[in-house]
Amino acid sequence: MKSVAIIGGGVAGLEAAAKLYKMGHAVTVIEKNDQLGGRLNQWHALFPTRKPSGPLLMQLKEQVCEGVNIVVNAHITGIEKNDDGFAIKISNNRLITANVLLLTTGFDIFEAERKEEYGYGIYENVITSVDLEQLFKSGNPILTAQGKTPERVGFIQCVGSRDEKVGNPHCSKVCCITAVKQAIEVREMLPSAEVFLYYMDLRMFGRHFEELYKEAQFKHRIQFIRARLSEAFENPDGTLQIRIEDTLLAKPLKMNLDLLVLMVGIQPQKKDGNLVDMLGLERDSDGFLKPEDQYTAPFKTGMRGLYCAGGITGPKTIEETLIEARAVAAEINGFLSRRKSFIGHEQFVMEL
Amino acid sequence: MIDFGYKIQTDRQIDYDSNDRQILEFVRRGEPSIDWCMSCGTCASACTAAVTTEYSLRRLIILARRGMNREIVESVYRCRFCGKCFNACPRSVNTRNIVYLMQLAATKISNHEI
Amino acid sequence: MKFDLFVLPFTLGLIFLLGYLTVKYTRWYFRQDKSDRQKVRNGFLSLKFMSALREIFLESLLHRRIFMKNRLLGFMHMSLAFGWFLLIAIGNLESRVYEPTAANPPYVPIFFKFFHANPGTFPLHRVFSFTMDLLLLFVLVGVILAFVKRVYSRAYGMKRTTRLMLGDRLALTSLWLIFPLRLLAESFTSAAYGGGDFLTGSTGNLLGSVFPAESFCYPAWWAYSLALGTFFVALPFSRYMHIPTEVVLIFSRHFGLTEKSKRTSFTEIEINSCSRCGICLDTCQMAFAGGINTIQSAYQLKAIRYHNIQPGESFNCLMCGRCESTCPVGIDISSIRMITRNELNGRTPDPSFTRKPVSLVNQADVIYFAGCMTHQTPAIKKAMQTVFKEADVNVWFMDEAGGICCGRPMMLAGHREQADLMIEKNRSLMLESGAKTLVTSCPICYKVFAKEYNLDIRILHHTEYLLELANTRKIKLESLAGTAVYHDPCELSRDIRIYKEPRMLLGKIMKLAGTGEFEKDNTLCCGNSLANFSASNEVRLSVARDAVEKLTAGGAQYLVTSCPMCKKAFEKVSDVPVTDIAELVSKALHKHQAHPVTVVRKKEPSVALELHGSI
Amino acid sequence: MKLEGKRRLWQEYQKDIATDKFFYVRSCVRQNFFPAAEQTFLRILQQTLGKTVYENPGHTTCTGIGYHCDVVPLNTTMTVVARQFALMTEAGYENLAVSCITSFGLYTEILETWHHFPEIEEQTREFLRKATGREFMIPKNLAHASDILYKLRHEIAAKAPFRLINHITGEPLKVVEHIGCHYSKMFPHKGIGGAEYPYVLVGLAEALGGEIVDYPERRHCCGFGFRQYVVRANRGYSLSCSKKKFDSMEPYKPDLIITNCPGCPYFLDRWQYVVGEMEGKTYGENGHGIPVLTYEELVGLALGYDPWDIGLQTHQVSSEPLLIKMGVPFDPSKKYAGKKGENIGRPAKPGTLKIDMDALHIHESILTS
Repeated sequence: MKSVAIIGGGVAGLEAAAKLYKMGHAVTVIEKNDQLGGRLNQWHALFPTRKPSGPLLMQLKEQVCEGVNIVVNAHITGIEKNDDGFAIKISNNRLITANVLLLTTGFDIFEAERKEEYGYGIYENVITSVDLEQLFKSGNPILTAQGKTPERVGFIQCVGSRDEKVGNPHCSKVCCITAVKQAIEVREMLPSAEVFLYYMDLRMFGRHFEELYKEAQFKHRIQFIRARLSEAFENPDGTLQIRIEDTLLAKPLKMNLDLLVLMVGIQPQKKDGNLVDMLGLERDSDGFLKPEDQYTAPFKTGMRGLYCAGGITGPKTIEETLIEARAVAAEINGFLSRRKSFIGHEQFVMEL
Repeated sequence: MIDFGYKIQTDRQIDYDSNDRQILEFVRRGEPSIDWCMSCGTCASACTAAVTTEYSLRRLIILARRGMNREIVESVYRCRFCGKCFNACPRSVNTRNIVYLMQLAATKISNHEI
Repeated sequence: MKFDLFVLPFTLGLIFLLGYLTVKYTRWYFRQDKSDRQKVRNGFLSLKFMSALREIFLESLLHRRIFMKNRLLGFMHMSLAFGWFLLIAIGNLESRVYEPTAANPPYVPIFFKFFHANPGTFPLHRVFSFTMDLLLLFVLVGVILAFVKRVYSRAYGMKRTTRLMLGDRLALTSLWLIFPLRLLAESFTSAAYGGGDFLTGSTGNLLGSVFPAESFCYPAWWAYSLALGTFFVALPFSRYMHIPTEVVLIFSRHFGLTEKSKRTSFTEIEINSCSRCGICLDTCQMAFAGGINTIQSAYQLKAIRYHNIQPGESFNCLMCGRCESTCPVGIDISSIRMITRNELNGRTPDPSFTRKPVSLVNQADVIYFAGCMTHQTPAIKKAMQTVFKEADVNVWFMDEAGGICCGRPMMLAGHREQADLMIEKNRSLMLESGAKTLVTSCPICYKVFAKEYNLDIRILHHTEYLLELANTRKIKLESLAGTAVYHDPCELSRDIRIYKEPRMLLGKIMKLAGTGEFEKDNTLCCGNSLANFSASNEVRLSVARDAVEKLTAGGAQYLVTSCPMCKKAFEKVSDVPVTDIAELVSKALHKHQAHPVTVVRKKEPSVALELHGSI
Repeated sequence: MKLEGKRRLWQEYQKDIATDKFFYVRSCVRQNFFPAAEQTFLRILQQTLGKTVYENPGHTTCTGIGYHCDVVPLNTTMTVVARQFALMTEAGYENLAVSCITSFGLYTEILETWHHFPEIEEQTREFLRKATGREFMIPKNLAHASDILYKLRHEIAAKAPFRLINHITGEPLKVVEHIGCHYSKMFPHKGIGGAEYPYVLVGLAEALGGEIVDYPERRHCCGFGFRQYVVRANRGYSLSCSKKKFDSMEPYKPDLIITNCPGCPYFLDRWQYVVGEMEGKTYGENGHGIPVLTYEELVGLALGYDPWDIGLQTHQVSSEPLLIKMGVPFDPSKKYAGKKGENIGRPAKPGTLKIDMDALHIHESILTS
């Protein structure tokens, strides 16, 4: 039996693990947190269908609950490449060996505090899209810091995306549609509130995205303003004054909001302990892992037997991530069946 | 000439081909980052001058791209050079140098130097 | 009267030089306005004249300031300037003593040995020839040092040296030739006719043993005279114009002349006083951190002098003032740069902003002017508001909804007239409020308030104001853990020199770490300077990176500054948290309570608030 | 421009046009603007082509001007139109031939309205009954007069001694066609060739040997737009629209402009004079303007009618340069002579636009032939 180790138990990792297991390989999923599911755990509902994320998360977890080795709370201390594959050292002195290593470590969320002028962490009523999603998940009502029901909520796009000043020149791809989805959800929870969405470009590229955008306009009366926020002010009552240019009218505009939601972007993992640097892999100009070839070898990393999928190579929707996971499983399967020389492993998690 | 009591109105249409893009070309030579602008408007929303006068750098850059030089000269001197736009720009456009060079271009055009 | 044809190149050169300088300086004198001419006239009759003479001796001859910056360089300048001066002075004395009654045109002492090859009858002749030889040697050492500097400036610890122009090359070559040729002429004369001392005598003996000294003697004197003549003719068109002009500059400065907002004769004097010694090149951050080597003061002054100023270069300066503080001649470079920028622009101001009321004036004790930039660093603004509340100050937040800008950036853009309009507008609003104190968080605003606003109310940067509140017990500060390194923003340093207050204030809160050499007058610019228009973001980032590296080399836990621009610049590149001094003060106020946000959170545990903690 | 693309459009937008037995309704303003044009239409159909055309002296305005100036309510308009239909029904005709583009557009609009809202038609019948006691039938065929000349274009061409060809060089004349806005912009399927590239005048001109020029502002309105022209203060706007068209067509050096609307030929003709007086600018050759003809005048010329009989002397821009190119003989001395040879008066000479014959190189042969 050939073995595959998958680092990262999120959407990509779990889907790839299930498929590889079905193809007859020994699979180990190594997850740094105490539970599987990755970013999906933070999410309440999916775009553009607005289906709850729970069932998908459940399905992803269920399909690996039998047969796939799961290692959680795993801090990787070192990875060695040898002729036979990889030896992965993790915390508690354990060693995992595998013929193939798949990286599905995902991405980081932009730290909104870094846009000081937007006031996250300084003003009381500035939250991020992740905060809002968790609030939806908690089932609690939306309240301002003063405990009031907000009458005006604004969504600011491109916080930490398309912004060279914070080192993220790329588009995070999913925030436009996420903002539309969240704006609709806010309107549904607060039918009397006004909801504004401030955008540079609305990138409704996916299937049914445009329809959701139109629905937000005519059904939910969400107001779209083409603008990018320069700075927010806090009023004495804790509400916020934002200052923008209404670019379609070429006039500066100020307005008060009770709650400001920052659509935080997706950025490459760069903190200490990230595997891209640990393995000495090449990063692209946007900082994400550079695949061998964007078209012909999107899952290869330039190191034999080392594959990647999902958010590690750039912002992706869940749909795209799932497709990548299936595709990378097929590719790994092909690779393993061509490599007869590999020694199979029965027991590939060792206590050192 | 007869006064008919009404006049021929000038076209509101931007006549792209009869406009020259001298200011754009001049600025571009000194400050290539003018081409990085994506018209997001962060500069104009941060702008100190825009609060009290009709002024928008985003618009100025578009005007330059369309060759509407007269309109540029009308408003480019309203900039205070405070530099907030430079801090705010997500594309690292060297905003103040663009304004400065637009002013310089305007002077040079009026002196027939370009 | 002694005369020979070969003295003509020297004599004609000297006449040309003196004529040129007389015309030039007279013109400068008369182009000054009445009050400046008055100052000059009064100056000659006052004690200022003596103090100027003293400085001329110390700086123009001894080059004391260069000596203090760089000993080798100082010695080089001193040996050339002071040595040559003594050669001329003692040479004159020598010829006077030798022939007290004869007419003594300038060429006689210069070519003394030609006319009096072996003045044996002269009682002190041994002393004089020894002294003159010694001085010649002194100068020759200077020439050798200058030659080494030109070829290998690193020997002087200089990474950069100025580039030469044609006039400079001619003057430089003739200058370097003067003293070796004098040596040759005097040595050949000594070999042929005797009379040489330890240097010329022994060189003469050596040369005389190889060459026919008598026939080489006369051409050598010709060559010496030609070198002198060439140097004198080339001098006004070269950097060596600084030699006479620096003297004029020292007098003018002592007589009370300064730079104004427009170009004056004083500007011309300053421009012509730059020797392009190159000391400014290495202090410039745009050079050592930004990799830009065309905009430094020596080059700018040269470009202005030869009417070759490029806007792209003029506007590519951080105006941090580092070069100015190291300039051995003390040229007011910042003012000259501002004047140049004004000259490069040509348009009447646009007063459209005055048509709309900017803000309603509130009657208050204290005006708080955050400054444009502070609106992009809300943490500073919020900290100040917290402090004002804590100290219960009757304050008017003048630019709460955005002001019309203090005017300094407009001045830096070379629109002085427009800036004046803005200053006047702000000024009238400030006076109307009846406040006694003006506090700003922005050093850029502070500088223009202090220098241009002419307000009879106290103007304080928040570093000063917060210290005052702490000292008068209006606010109570607790100390915070950690060590901090304080960065002096350019606009508060050098010219303004607010050094003590921030350090005393910070000292009340945190342990202060040293910044090594890069503090106070030698502080570094953050790279985000508003004075610079041309520099790309990359250049600015590399200036910032370099500065942060130097500032945090000591391993402080916080990089503290007191300028929103510096904070913005450093934040992007620093691994160490960057904070404004006001933020720390605000934190220190609440040491025993939790952060204000947290307080509310405890009272009302609403979900939206808990979210802050979760991220 | 790809001709196939235009042909595809032309094929798509076709309609039935009757070929005989017309009930003709005149235009209000054309009788003032170019009084001979409608007369010429009747002459062509009745005398030259031998068709039956009936006119009822009792017919009135369709109220189109009032309707588009927002002073006549729609119900009134529909009742007045219903009365025209009643006159036709009473006379036993089924094919309505409309002289005016706005009337044509209005009839079309009303018929479409009734088609989709039969209750409104019923209401109108009720109004008409109450007001006049008349009944009416919906016309079997509704056509603009230019549609009819288009339909009969080959018949006309076969009989025409003159063609839109420069008789000296043999080159086709360059024709700018301008279609009235109300012809097909509201109901593209009711116009020959649709709204973007109407074929009605193109077909007519091509049948007579002319070459149509496409210019960028071809689709721009002439500027008549009732609200604009009627208010004097807005007239500059109207003028500017025409000027935009002139500036755009000028580089193509058109030999003539043909139109099928009451207002367009009038404005395209008169504004050339006004532009000349305001800016000293003329658009034709040698300081002349570009001659502007109605579709009837064009066909009349081709059929060899005397230029002064079809009313070309009432045009501001002199049509002589065109006549010379086509080889149409004319007598300059009779230009301002009435039927009995009396002097009908002539307009004052414009300051800029040339109308005098001296500037023309007139071939003796043309004048005498």
